[in-house]
Amino acid sequence: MDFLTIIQVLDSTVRLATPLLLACLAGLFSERAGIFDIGLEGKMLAAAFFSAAIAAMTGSVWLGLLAGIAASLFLSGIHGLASITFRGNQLISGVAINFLAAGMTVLIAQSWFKQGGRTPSLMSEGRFNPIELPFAEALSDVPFLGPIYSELISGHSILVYVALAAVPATWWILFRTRFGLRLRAVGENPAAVDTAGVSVVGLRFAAVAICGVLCGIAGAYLATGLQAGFVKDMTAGRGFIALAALIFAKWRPWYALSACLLFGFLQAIALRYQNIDLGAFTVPVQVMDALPYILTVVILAGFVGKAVPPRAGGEPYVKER
Amino acid sequence: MEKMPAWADAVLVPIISLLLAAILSALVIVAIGEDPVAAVKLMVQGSLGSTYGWGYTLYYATNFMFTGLAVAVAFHARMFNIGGEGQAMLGGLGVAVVCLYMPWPHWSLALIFATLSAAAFGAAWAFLPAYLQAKRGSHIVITTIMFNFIAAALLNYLLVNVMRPKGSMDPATAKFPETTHLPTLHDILEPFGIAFSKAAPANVSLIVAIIACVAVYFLIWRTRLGYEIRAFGHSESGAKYAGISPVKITVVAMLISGGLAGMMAINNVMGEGERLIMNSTEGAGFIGIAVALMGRSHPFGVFLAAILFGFLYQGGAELALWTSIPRELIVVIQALVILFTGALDNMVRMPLEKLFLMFRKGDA
Amino acid sequence: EPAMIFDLGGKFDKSFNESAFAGAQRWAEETGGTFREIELQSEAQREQALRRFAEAGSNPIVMTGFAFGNVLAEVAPDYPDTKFAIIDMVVDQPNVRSVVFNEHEGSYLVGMMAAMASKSNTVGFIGGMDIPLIRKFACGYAQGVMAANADATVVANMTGTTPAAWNDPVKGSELTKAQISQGADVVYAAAGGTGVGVLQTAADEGILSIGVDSNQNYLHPGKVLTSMMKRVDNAVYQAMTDGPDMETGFNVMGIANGGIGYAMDENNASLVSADMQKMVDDAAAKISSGELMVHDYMSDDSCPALSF
Amino acid sequence: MNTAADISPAIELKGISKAFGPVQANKDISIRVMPGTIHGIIGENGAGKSTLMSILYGFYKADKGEIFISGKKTLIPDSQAAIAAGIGMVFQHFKLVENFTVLENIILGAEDGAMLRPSLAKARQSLTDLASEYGLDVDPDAIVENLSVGHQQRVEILKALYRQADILILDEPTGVLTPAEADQLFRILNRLREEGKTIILITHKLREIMDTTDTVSVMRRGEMTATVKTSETSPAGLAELMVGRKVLLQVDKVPATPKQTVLEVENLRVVDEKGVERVKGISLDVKAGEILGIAGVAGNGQSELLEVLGGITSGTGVIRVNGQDIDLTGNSSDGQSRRARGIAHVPEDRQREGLIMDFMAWENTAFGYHRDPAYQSGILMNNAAIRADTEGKMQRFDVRPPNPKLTAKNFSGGNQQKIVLAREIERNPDLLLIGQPTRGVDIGAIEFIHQQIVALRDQGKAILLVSVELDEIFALSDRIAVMFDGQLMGFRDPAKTDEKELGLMMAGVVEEEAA
Ligand SMILES: Nc1ncnc2c1ncn2[C@@H]1O[C@H](COP(=O)(O)OP(=O)(O)OP(=O)(O)O)[C@@H](O)[C@H]1O
Ligand SMILES: Nc1ncnc2c1ncn2[C@@H]1O[C@H](COP(=O)(O)OP(=O)(O)OP(=O)(O)O)[C@@H](O)[C@H]1O
Ligand SMILES: [Mg+2]
Ligand SMILES: [Mg+2]
Repeated sequence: MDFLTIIQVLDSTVRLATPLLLACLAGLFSERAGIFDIGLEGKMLAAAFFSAAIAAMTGSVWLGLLAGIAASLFLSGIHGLASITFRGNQLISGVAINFLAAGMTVLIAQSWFKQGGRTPSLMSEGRFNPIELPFAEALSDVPFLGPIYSELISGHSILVYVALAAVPATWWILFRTRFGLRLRAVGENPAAVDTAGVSVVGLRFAAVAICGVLCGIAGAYLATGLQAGFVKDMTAGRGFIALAALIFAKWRPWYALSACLLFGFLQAIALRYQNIDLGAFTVPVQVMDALPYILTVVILAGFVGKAVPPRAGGEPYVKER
Repeated sequence: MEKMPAWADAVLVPIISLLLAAILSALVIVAIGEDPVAAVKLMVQGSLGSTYGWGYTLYYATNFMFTGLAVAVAFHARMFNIGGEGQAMLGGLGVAVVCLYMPWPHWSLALIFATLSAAAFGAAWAFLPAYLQAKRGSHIVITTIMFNFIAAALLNYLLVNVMRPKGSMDPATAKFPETTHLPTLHDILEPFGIAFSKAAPANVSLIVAIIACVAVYFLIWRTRLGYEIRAFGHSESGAKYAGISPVKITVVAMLISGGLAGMMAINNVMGEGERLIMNSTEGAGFIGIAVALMGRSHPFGVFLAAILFGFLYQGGAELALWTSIPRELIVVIQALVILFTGALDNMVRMPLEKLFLMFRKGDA
Repeated sequence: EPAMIFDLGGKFDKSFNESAFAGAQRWAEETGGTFREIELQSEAQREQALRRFAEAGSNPIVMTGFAFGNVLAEVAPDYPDTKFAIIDMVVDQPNVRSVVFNEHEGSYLVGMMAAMASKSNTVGFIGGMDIPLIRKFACGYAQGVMAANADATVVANMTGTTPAAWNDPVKGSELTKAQISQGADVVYAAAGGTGVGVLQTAADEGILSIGVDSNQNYLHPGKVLTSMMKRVDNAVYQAMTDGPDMETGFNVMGIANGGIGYAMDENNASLVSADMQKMVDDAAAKISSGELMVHDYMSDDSCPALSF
Repeated sequence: MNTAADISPAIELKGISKAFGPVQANKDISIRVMPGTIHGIIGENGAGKSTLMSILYGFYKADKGEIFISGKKTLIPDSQAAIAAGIGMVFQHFKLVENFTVLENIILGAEDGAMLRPSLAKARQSLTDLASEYGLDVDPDAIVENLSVGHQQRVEILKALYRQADILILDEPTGVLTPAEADQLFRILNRLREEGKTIILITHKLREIMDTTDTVSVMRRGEMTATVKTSETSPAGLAELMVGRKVLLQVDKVPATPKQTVLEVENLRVVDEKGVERVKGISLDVKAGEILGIAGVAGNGQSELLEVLGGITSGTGVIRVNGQDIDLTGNSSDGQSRRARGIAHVPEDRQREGLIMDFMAWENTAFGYHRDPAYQSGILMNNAAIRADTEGKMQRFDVRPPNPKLTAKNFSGGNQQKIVLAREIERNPDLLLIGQPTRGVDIGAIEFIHQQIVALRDQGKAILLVSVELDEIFALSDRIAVMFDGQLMGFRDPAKTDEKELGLMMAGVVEEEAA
């Protein structure tokens, strides 16, 4: 592989890692607060549809983004209602949300646009277009660093930078603010938070809402940044890869960034090359597709550093005697 | 003192949940500008109004019985097997291997061995997640999700690169030989003078599925293993005290669960497709979750819920055929059923409990 | 009442299925008739859809895509009174009309145009699912490129090996970017719905693209060099017009009978020079007359101009 | 207006009622606690003490009733309101975030602003002040799960003090402490009282009530039966108030006649999942016809000792029953094979181990013995046989209601325990392992259970008893062993020792062997 190809693959890694990263951080907030969320996929999908649909109808990508976030928040609300208010099974709620999104997006898309469950293709103003960072053009001829800056770092849509900025922001919120302390506490021992006079329900809803916003941005990026419109099932399992990345990252923001970049890289490779010829043998593309999942299972098996989830995760909070 | 009689919990709660799901589904239909009454009529007509419709309804129901039982057995051991889809895919592989690479004199023999092989493949696919949960504490929900994707990739690889016959463009195996074709309900009922549509795919696997329901009933409520599975499901610490090995029960329950999910393949792969194609499971593994939740993990409940979902599936297919309502409507209904009977089940139960308590106080 | 079954890409794939849909629409508008239709959601539905329409008395039943081959071969004998038309596949049954296209001929023409429009002497091809049919496109295209410019390079990629490859715009887009980095400045997408991503990215990145099946020039005016027209619409229109008395058997549609061509309209007028158009029209005439033989990959599973 | 009435009570509850579904946990309870006093509350398990305090702390909401703090009617809908009213509570089960530091736990919910660092810095300062003021020192940067229970409790008290609580509620604070730690706690409480703080102390230990409180309230079955000045009452009087009748504090039994050795344990060691050694080389033996009582503060390895003997966990060393070695790690080291060897086991926690709470009584009768051939017919279980068996057991053990189809969770604690006992005792074992036989059981049932245990001994069975209740140990044991930090501190003859000596041994102090 020559230098330019590497830059290209890395460039595509950044694009593909972005929705994973946003969804992964979304899951991080939720799960750190003790609410397991296997509905990331569904929330992203709903957001992808509504952002594309509203962007197509109004021609404004920003309105689209808002609509996507709103849709994702709505599903978060259902998840919160089920798992916080009614103390239902969080996993089952997540499964339901995934199906709800998979079905509703197509149903509404068909009803609104009559194009077989997709939105019309978005024109330029309906999309998040790449933004050129300053001097990208001028510096592109500088050897080595030039292409890295102009090709790899510059020229992504704004949401890519938002996602990258969300990593330190998440870290800062979790570990440097009062809200973060309480959020982590509620995921470890909600009774401690409750008896300290802080509302468990409020905190968990807040976490679930943040999760909704981030998933909303992730979905909007898919439909209006990475692609130009919604097609059915366009998340294609990214929510689950994000979940895998979250486990891989052991619920930590910076690790999440590395995990998502790794999985994005695997996707970039799988997209570009059908089968990878390693000389002695070829790696079929299906192996690349499955690799994030396989790696996660290996991590889960605890052979490479154990991933310990937040202790109160998955359990509804019931005041005990 | 119970807050609520057992029958209310077992019957009333799911029925009210189902009703809520139905009302919301109707609202969804209205919202997309269609007539829910007409839609329901069409669904009933298309799925129950002819032997053709019944044939499809029962065909789908057969799939859901297997996957519903699979989820239910795991539920009894307090495990959420979300990997039915992947296990059913592998079951398909098991069926294909038996049907393609071994000569069979008669379908009945082929069916027995295909069933065993499907169960073995499905169970094998459930083994690692079960083992990891039992030995290393990896959450089975996450591992089974991962295994679904890995199964899809594996099958994709095999169908494209290994099992696809030369010169064929579809990623699918060759047609299974004639002797492995299963008798359909048409063939079974003909000797009794009952005319059943020839075109519908419901087949002898339905009987296997019903036998599986009965067998699971006996397994769970009448055998020692079932006793141990339930004890473990209610209390792991209790199980340890009683000398019931959590590792053994986790693994065994998941093997049974995976085996049941895998057995679905005798219906869709051997009975209907008569070859292994991509995505032949059509999400039945996930519908098993809804079926088990609705059926309260009881084999008889699963049986009824499977038929209900068979109806929804066939009815939904008819809707897609004759109206502009997309087939995804069923996915929405399925989601609502899972939501209300599974996750929001306390929303129904809590007010109901209050109601019963009020009545009781009134009595006293 | 005739019925139409669309393959997995869906009738709005802007390409193959949409072309079939256009044909059916045209028939409906012209005759005032109605037709039943369904878009498949999964492999497993094929047989049910076919049987359901046949049971309901639809006639003829038209379907798009090779993947129906196996199923149709099995279903057709059960309904001897129903006529079926299948596109892109040959099914040898007395009540089936099989329509296949000489895609290699059309691809040859757009290949010539690509070579002439290219400044970098490198052109790209992005196929959908890696099957002989798509290699037939690629092979015709490469021959056309070589005919116009023997020094040119053809970069070819397939999107995938499963039907999902027909509907993966993200991958289409990534492959386009990859080909651009390899120097391609014209890409030809023969990939169903995936092509939407290819054309989009080509337009975004400022290179030319070539559409397929339908006339896709309008998608990005001034950015799509031309489209390889495969008149699926005509085939569908014809089948529906023929109705239940449709003649069955084997139909080959090529340049000679207007089944294959390339698209010219106001959207690409500025991109195609008179020279270019003349050369291409000459070639088309030669192909029609049999003077020029474009090699068909599917005839011997090999391609003289491109190795896969 | 006289001056005494001018001082309004620190806390006054009026007519508090609370029901959990069908269970009336608190019935019309009223109580007054004067500032600067320590007020004790005693009552049987399940009497409603914790519920009442949780209502005062805003953790539960009362169905009826009013709360006055310093004479002002105060609504306490949540813990936030309670904290604002100056109430702090140390729960029976600590409410700490185990993998946070002490400092983080202390500021949680009482931070000064949105940013963490200034809050932490401030808390660190006040923590040093509080520590020196009350002798409550803990390392602010220690991770809570690495602290001893005693220190964790200090963190809880510090949490309350950091929130400037004037009223401190402690729910059974000494259950998990060594006598020495408990003494230190009471010193701290006295300091706090001197500072003018009001303290409510819930405990089961009459001695603690007598030693530290100014006034005491007694609760029984959800009702407040009496409030008296401590100086005007006696332990016997309190006990009578608790259960509503005279209590036999002694079990009638004839002296033991020990015969052959049934259980021999040599150098037994148990390591838990975290890799901590919980049982550190124990050797003991139990003879037929005797009860060996193991005393100790909870958490010193007694549970693990029982578990390894019962086959729940594995260990190393030697265990012999009737002279034959028992497998400690292999496949046959589980409860099933222990039962086959004549070992019956009444576990410490009936709800988590001894019973499946969602099983019906008859299913629970087979629990652990479900492989018994008598319960099988072919490959299926013989449910009719099990049900018949259950009916007999329920009769003989006076389980109320005697309905085999009732789910276990719907029996009260004492009756649940009887179901477990019936199952284990009627197996006619050679060795009975029994842990906390009367925890959470009312006095009447305690008498019955104690009689059953003694009767089994008199039949010539070997019994190993583990209990944290010294009274129970004294009442039942023929020999007493004290366990501390995974080791046996020594054996004593109950006739020749006293609570004080055992208390010291439980704290790890062994006096010179007195002959
Ligand atoms: N959350 C709850 N849900 C249902 N019932 C409860 C709950 N908490 C307590 N109870 C019931 O209320 C009654 C009083 O319980 P409470 O915990 O107040 O007793 P207690 O006096 O503190 O007992 P202990 O000495 O065992 O701590 C008991 O019958 C108990 O079963
Ligand atoms: N959490 C609960 N949910 C439902 N019922 C309960 C609950 N806790 C207790 N009960 C019921 O309330 C009644 C009283 O229970 P509790 O444990 O307080 O009994 P008790 O008076 O302490 O008797 P015992 O001394 O035998 O334990 C029992 O019938 C029990 O079934
Ligand atoms: Mg209590
Ligand atoms: Mg009790």
